[in-house]
Amino acid sequence: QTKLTFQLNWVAGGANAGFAAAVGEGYYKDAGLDVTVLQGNGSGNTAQLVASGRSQLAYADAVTVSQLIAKGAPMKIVSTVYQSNPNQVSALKKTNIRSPKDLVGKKVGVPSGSSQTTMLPLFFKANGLKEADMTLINMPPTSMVPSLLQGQVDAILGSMDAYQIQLEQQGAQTDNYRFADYGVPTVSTSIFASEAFIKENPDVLRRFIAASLKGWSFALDNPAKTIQHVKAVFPDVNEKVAAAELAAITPLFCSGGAQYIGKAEDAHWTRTQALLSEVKLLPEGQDPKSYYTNDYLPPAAQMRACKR
Amino acid sequence: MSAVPQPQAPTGAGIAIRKVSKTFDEEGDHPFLALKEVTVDIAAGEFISVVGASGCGKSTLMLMVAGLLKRSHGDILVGGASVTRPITDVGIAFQDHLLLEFRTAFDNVMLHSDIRGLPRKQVEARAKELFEQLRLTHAMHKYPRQLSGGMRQRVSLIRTLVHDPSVLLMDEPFGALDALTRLQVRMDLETLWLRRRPTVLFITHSVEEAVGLSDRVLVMSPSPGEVVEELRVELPRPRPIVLGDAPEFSAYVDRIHRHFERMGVLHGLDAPERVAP
Amino acid sequence: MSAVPQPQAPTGAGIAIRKVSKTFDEEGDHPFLALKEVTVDIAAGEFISVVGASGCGKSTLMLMVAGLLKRSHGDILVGGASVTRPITDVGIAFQDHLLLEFRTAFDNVMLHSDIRGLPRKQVEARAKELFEQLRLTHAMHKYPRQLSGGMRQRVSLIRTLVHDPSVLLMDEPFGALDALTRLQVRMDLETLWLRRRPTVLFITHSVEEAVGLSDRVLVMSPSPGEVVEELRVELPRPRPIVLGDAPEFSAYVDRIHRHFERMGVLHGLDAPERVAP
Amino acid sequence: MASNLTSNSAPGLDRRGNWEAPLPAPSFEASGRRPRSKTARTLRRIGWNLLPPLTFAAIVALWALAVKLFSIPAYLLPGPGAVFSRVVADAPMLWDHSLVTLTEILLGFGLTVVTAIPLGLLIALSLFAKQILYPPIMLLQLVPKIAVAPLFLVWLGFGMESKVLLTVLMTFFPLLLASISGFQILDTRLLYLTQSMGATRWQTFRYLRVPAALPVIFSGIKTSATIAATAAIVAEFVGANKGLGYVLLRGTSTMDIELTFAVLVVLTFIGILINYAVEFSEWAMTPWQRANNS
Amino acid sequence: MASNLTSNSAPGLDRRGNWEAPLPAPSFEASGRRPRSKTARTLRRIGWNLLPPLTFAAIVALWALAVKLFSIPAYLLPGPGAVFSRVVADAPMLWDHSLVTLTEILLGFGLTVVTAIPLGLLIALSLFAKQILYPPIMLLQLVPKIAVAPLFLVWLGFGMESKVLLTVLMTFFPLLLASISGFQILDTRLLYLTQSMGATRWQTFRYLRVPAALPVIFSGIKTSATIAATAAIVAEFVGANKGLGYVLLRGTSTMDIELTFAVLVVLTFIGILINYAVEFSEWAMTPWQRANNS
Ligand SMILES: Nc1ncnc2c1ncn2[C@@H]1O[C@H](COP(=O)(O)OP(=O)(O)OP(=O)(O)O)[C@@H](O)[C@H]1O
Ligand SMILES: Nc1ncnc2c1ncn2[C@@H]1O[C@H](COP(=O)(O)OP(=O)(O)OP(=O)(O)O)[C@@H](O)[C@H]1O
Ligand SMILES: [Mg+2]
Ligand SMILES: [Mg+2]
Repeated sequence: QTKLTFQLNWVAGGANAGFAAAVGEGYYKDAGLDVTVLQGNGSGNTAQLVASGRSQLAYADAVTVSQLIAKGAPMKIVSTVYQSNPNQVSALKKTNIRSPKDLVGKKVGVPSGSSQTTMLPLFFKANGLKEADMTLINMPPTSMVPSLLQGQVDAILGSMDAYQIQLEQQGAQTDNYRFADYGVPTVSTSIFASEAFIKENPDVLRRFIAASLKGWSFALDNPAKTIQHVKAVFPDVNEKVAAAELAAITPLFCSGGAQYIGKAEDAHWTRTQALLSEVKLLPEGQDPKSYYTNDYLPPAAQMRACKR
Repeated sequence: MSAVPQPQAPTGAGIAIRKVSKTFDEEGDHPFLALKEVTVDIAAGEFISVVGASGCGKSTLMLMVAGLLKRSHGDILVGGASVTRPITDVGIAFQDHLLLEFRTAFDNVMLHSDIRGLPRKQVEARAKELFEQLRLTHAMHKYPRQLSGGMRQRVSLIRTLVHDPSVLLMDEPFGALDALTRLQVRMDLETLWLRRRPTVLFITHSVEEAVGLSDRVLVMSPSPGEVVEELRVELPRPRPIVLGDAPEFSAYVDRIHRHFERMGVLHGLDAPERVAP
Repeated sequence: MSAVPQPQAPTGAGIAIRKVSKTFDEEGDHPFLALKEVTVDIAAGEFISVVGASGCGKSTLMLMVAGLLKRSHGDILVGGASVTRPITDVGIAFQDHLLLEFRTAFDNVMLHSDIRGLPRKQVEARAKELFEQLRLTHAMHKYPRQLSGGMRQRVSLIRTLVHDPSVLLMDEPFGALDALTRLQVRMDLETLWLRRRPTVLFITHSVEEAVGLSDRVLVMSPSPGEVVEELRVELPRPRPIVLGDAPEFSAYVDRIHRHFERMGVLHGLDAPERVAP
Repeated sequence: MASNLTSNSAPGLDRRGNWEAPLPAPSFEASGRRPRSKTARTLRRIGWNLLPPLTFAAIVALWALAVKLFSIPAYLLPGPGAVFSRVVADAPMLWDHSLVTLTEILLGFGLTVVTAIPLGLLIALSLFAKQILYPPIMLLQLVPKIAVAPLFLVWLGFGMESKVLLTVLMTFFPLLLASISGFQILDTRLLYLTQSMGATRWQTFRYLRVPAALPVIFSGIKTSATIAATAAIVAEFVGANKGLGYVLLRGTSTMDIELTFAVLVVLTFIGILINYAVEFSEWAMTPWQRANNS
Repeated sequence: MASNLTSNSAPGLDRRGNWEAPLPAPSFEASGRRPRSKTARTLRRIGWNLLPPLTFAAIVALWALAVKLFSIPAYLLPGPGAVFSRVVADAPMLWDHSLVTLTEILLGFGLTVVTAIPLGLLIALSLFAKQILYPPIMLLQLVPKIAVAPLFLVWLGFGMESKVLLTVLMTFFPLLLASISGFQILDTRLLYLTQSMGATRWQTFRYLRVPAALPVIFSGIKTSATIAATAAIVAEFVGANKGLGYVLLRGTSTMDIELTFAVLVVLTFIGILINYAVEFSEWAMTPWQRANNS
């Protein structure tokens, strides 16, 4: 058994349930791996942990990881789980926002300082809007849902795996406009590793990715069982919320023109680089190939294909 | 200050102390009776001295007259009104000087002007006069901790007198002064008293000083303090600075000394050499 | 304490003060010369008193002898060694008592045991004896702010004496005491001195006290302090408690008083009534 | 809450032992000054000590009332009833996490106490030490800890050490400053005493400087102690899988606002406990401040 | 940094004006005590005042050296050169945001000063006020502000008010506690003085209590002042589109670590300025502490 620690992007829940499934279903064990899954505290933190050599193998938002890679951090993305960012604009049904165009003249709450907010101009551009068309209100992430419910804002820049679920839990009916569907699909949460690790343990890495993707595949097919695994590995988890999260992210696995679960196509990467360098989230002129490698993915035959 | 003035009509207020007792820590576990049923009547413009053993309650009595300490029993009237709060037309020389360490000597005196709202110019002029009289002009702008013990006491004296109060309460005001300064200040005090005739309550350890200065001397018993004798001093005013061996004077002093001796026996007297020749 | 002991061989250390000057705020903008070229030799076991006008530099001199204040010029030797740090085989009575407000009277005295590491039992016994002698037994466990001025001074005195030091430096140790207690304590001090013969430097404002207690009296000029006279007192020991009118005694006292008078003219003397009859 | 330890005098009577000039003092007349009976005094004292808990109860009542009256939705502010039942329901889980946080607080705060007070002395005593040491310490204080905490964790790891260290960093400065000013208010003439007894530096520190500075140092300790709880929470925010900060973060990130408030209640409780302990230490260590004055 | 204002004595000489027992004091002998010339003194004073900037320079040098020596990659810790040139490059932007943050700091801190000091007096004076007011204030202090800040903003809006209020909340307690202990160290007998002069409460406050408490209060002001900068940043973290906190958050969320450090440098600079101002006020307001002792 090879001992491994795997650093998550965030606290355990539905959004990273596939890894708990791999643990619970024994996929890692079968692959000769003894994996400890650690909870994280934001993609930024996790990315820096790998960059500084404190962690070798981790799970975080591809954009964040790419930013550090572009600055010279020796690491690479090896498998992409979310093919698109989970960002979306959410509005209460009763406010009658039927399309992004209806946002004109409205108040929109955005999480202050986050990279989501930085991507908002792309969404506007793709939908023929301008920032000046509406009032943007910066607010703390935790205030967004209450503000929408209270009517202090008409819409929020939210995400499928967090705010939407919280809104639904409060019994709110919402209209949602996903970045993925409205012209801004960018590569999102991915498994990545330090180059040293990749070089020294190519075989371990291969086995890990294969087992993890199997876990995700299992999660897609058996959400209820998966949540039980999550609860077993991380007893603090709230099962109801986790189940809702898992359900919410399901559409992301095959968005962005993906052919296989766990693999972002080169074209998708190129588009992402083009989009994000426009808003300076990624440096201009960077070769997208420098961010990732698909060399450690299982052979196509062993990967779960996306149904078209 | 040139010629010694003749006695004037009193300007001060009379003080009536009626069966006043003081118990410290009254509601606590160790109540301590410091003063027991003290009754004294001080006429307006009278100069009265209090002598008594250390710890007998002299300072306590003075603070109660000033309305600064609550009495446990009895009543105190100043100018006919019961004292229920600190009286203010008063100059107090506290035993510990109580100079504000964050003010210079001069500014300590000028506190009167700041708080009472007295015209600054006038207080300043009087203060400078007193500083000169007490030979402190050179130390006017020093902070208390840069002064010697006696200098601090003199600054405190100036603060007591600068606003010409009609009642003077003085707790050993000359204790830290050298013999000569002491005589000088004593004379200055008598002159001032003769001029303005404030009511004076004067606490001292020097029996000579008490007799030399006052109309009446109160002798207190050791703790708990009671008034055991009131001695009227019938010497003419103004009095000579050094009364020394004047026989009437010595008689008064001896009488008080005898009181003291009756109250506390000196130990170690068994050695014959100890008795004066 | 029963019979008065006869003079013993001195146990104290001699003190040599050589051309010592003190300037406060020496490097600052307002340097102040407080003491000017003072030279005194104190023999081992001698009892020496210092008198002088308030602010002339007596306390400053004492602190420099104790090694607590840096001198500006000159040299001080205690027991033959130049003072470069605080001397420790010493009992000091400070003018301001310097009681620690966070310790009871008794614990203030016991500080010696805590710091010097003296056997606690022994110091405790001696302390209790002194508390009794100074009539403070009832106040032993009070905090300083619960004591009267005189009581605080007596506690400070006990602390000065409790460890039987071979050098005693006392800055107006009886200033806040009443006449009787003063006599008592003075007698106790002489007895102690005769028993153990420490070297004593005694600062006082009472010329009578100085003459009554000491082998030699130093008279200092007003600020900046200089020694203007050294007077050897040749009275036999032990001395009577009240020397009062003994002619040799009066002669000494008068001589010192004349010094004082020469140094500072009493003002307000123009009124003829002011002169003693 | 904890302040009743320091207050054995009667209510209404202030600790000055005398009164401010413009105050009417009705109970001043001798007639009104009969000493009260022992039982009456005991009753008064009990009532007096009940004041802080009553204040606390009043706050909770107000909270409940506000939620009812303005029908505040539960996602904004749950009522005290809901929060307390959540505390009870999750008690074992909260207990486990509390222990972790409490350990961090105690270790961090303890480290602060044993380092800040001596350093405060050093800086108070030596201008040279002040000129050299004070600037870098101030720099450390000025940098917002929450901003650098992530970097900090990346450099130092996710163990308990990093949380303890962050707690020290956040609590150090208030205590240091209080210590400096506490040691500086010493009447320097009192040093004459210890010096002429040949006291070592340590003895002077123990018998003179510390007791004289205690009242002020304790104000610093109280400030630091209350900050310590927040500091540990913040440290756990940035990276932890254990501790109340982690639970809090989980609560806010899943909009489980009842959990959030349950954690806040537990935290407050811990804070009150710590404060109680500090006030008790102060009471026990400064007997002279208790001696009645009037 | 700012401490040079309070230190006009020579280096090496501590402010006690006398010396600790076990210290050898070579310059003690009369021979070595010749007063120095005026120019020599001036030179010494200048050298003395250069110490803090030199310490600062040393820290920056150490930082640069560490980055070089251990070849720390720029995405973990950029060198001072890179950071300073970023500060220069973004100067206009940083300046604008600094003004916003500075306003918040000054307003919030100002509000704290004018409320905490009187309240400290009230609590120091009246045990009753303490029993009633202290518990809720302590509760407020115990709740981690960062945890409740978001709720807080939902209730109170997103304007500058909420930032100022948060700053007040975070800086209030340290100053309050320092004020309480500052007012309590007053020798209560000094009140006899003002009372017998018929002083109003305000006069007693102004002429006696405040000056006597100033040295301790200033330690609280310094603590609060340094916290104020952090507080404003934290307030901006939770919701703002202006201010250094916002820029900082943008820097960390876009992994622009140079920007993050540039903001930290600006913040430190602001903090030093504030500290300077506070130390100067203390120096100016407590002339008696300057008077030389020895
Ligand atoms: N605040 C206090 N608390 C408790 N006891 C006190 C307090 N103040 C004074 N006492 C006690 O009351 C008694 C009288 O004290 P007071 O200061 O009036 O004496 P005194 O006559 O002025 O003595 P002295 O001549 O020494 O100044 C003393 O025994 C003292 O211990
Ligand atoms: N720390 C200080 N800073 C500046 N000047 C001082 C300081 N201490 C004392 N002085 C000055 O030195 C002179 C002598 O003071 P000292 O205390 O020695 O007088 P003293 O003879 O003891 O007087 P007293 O009999 O009044 O106690 C005084 O003029 C005083 O103002
Ligand atoms: Mg008295
Ligand atoms: Mg003196």
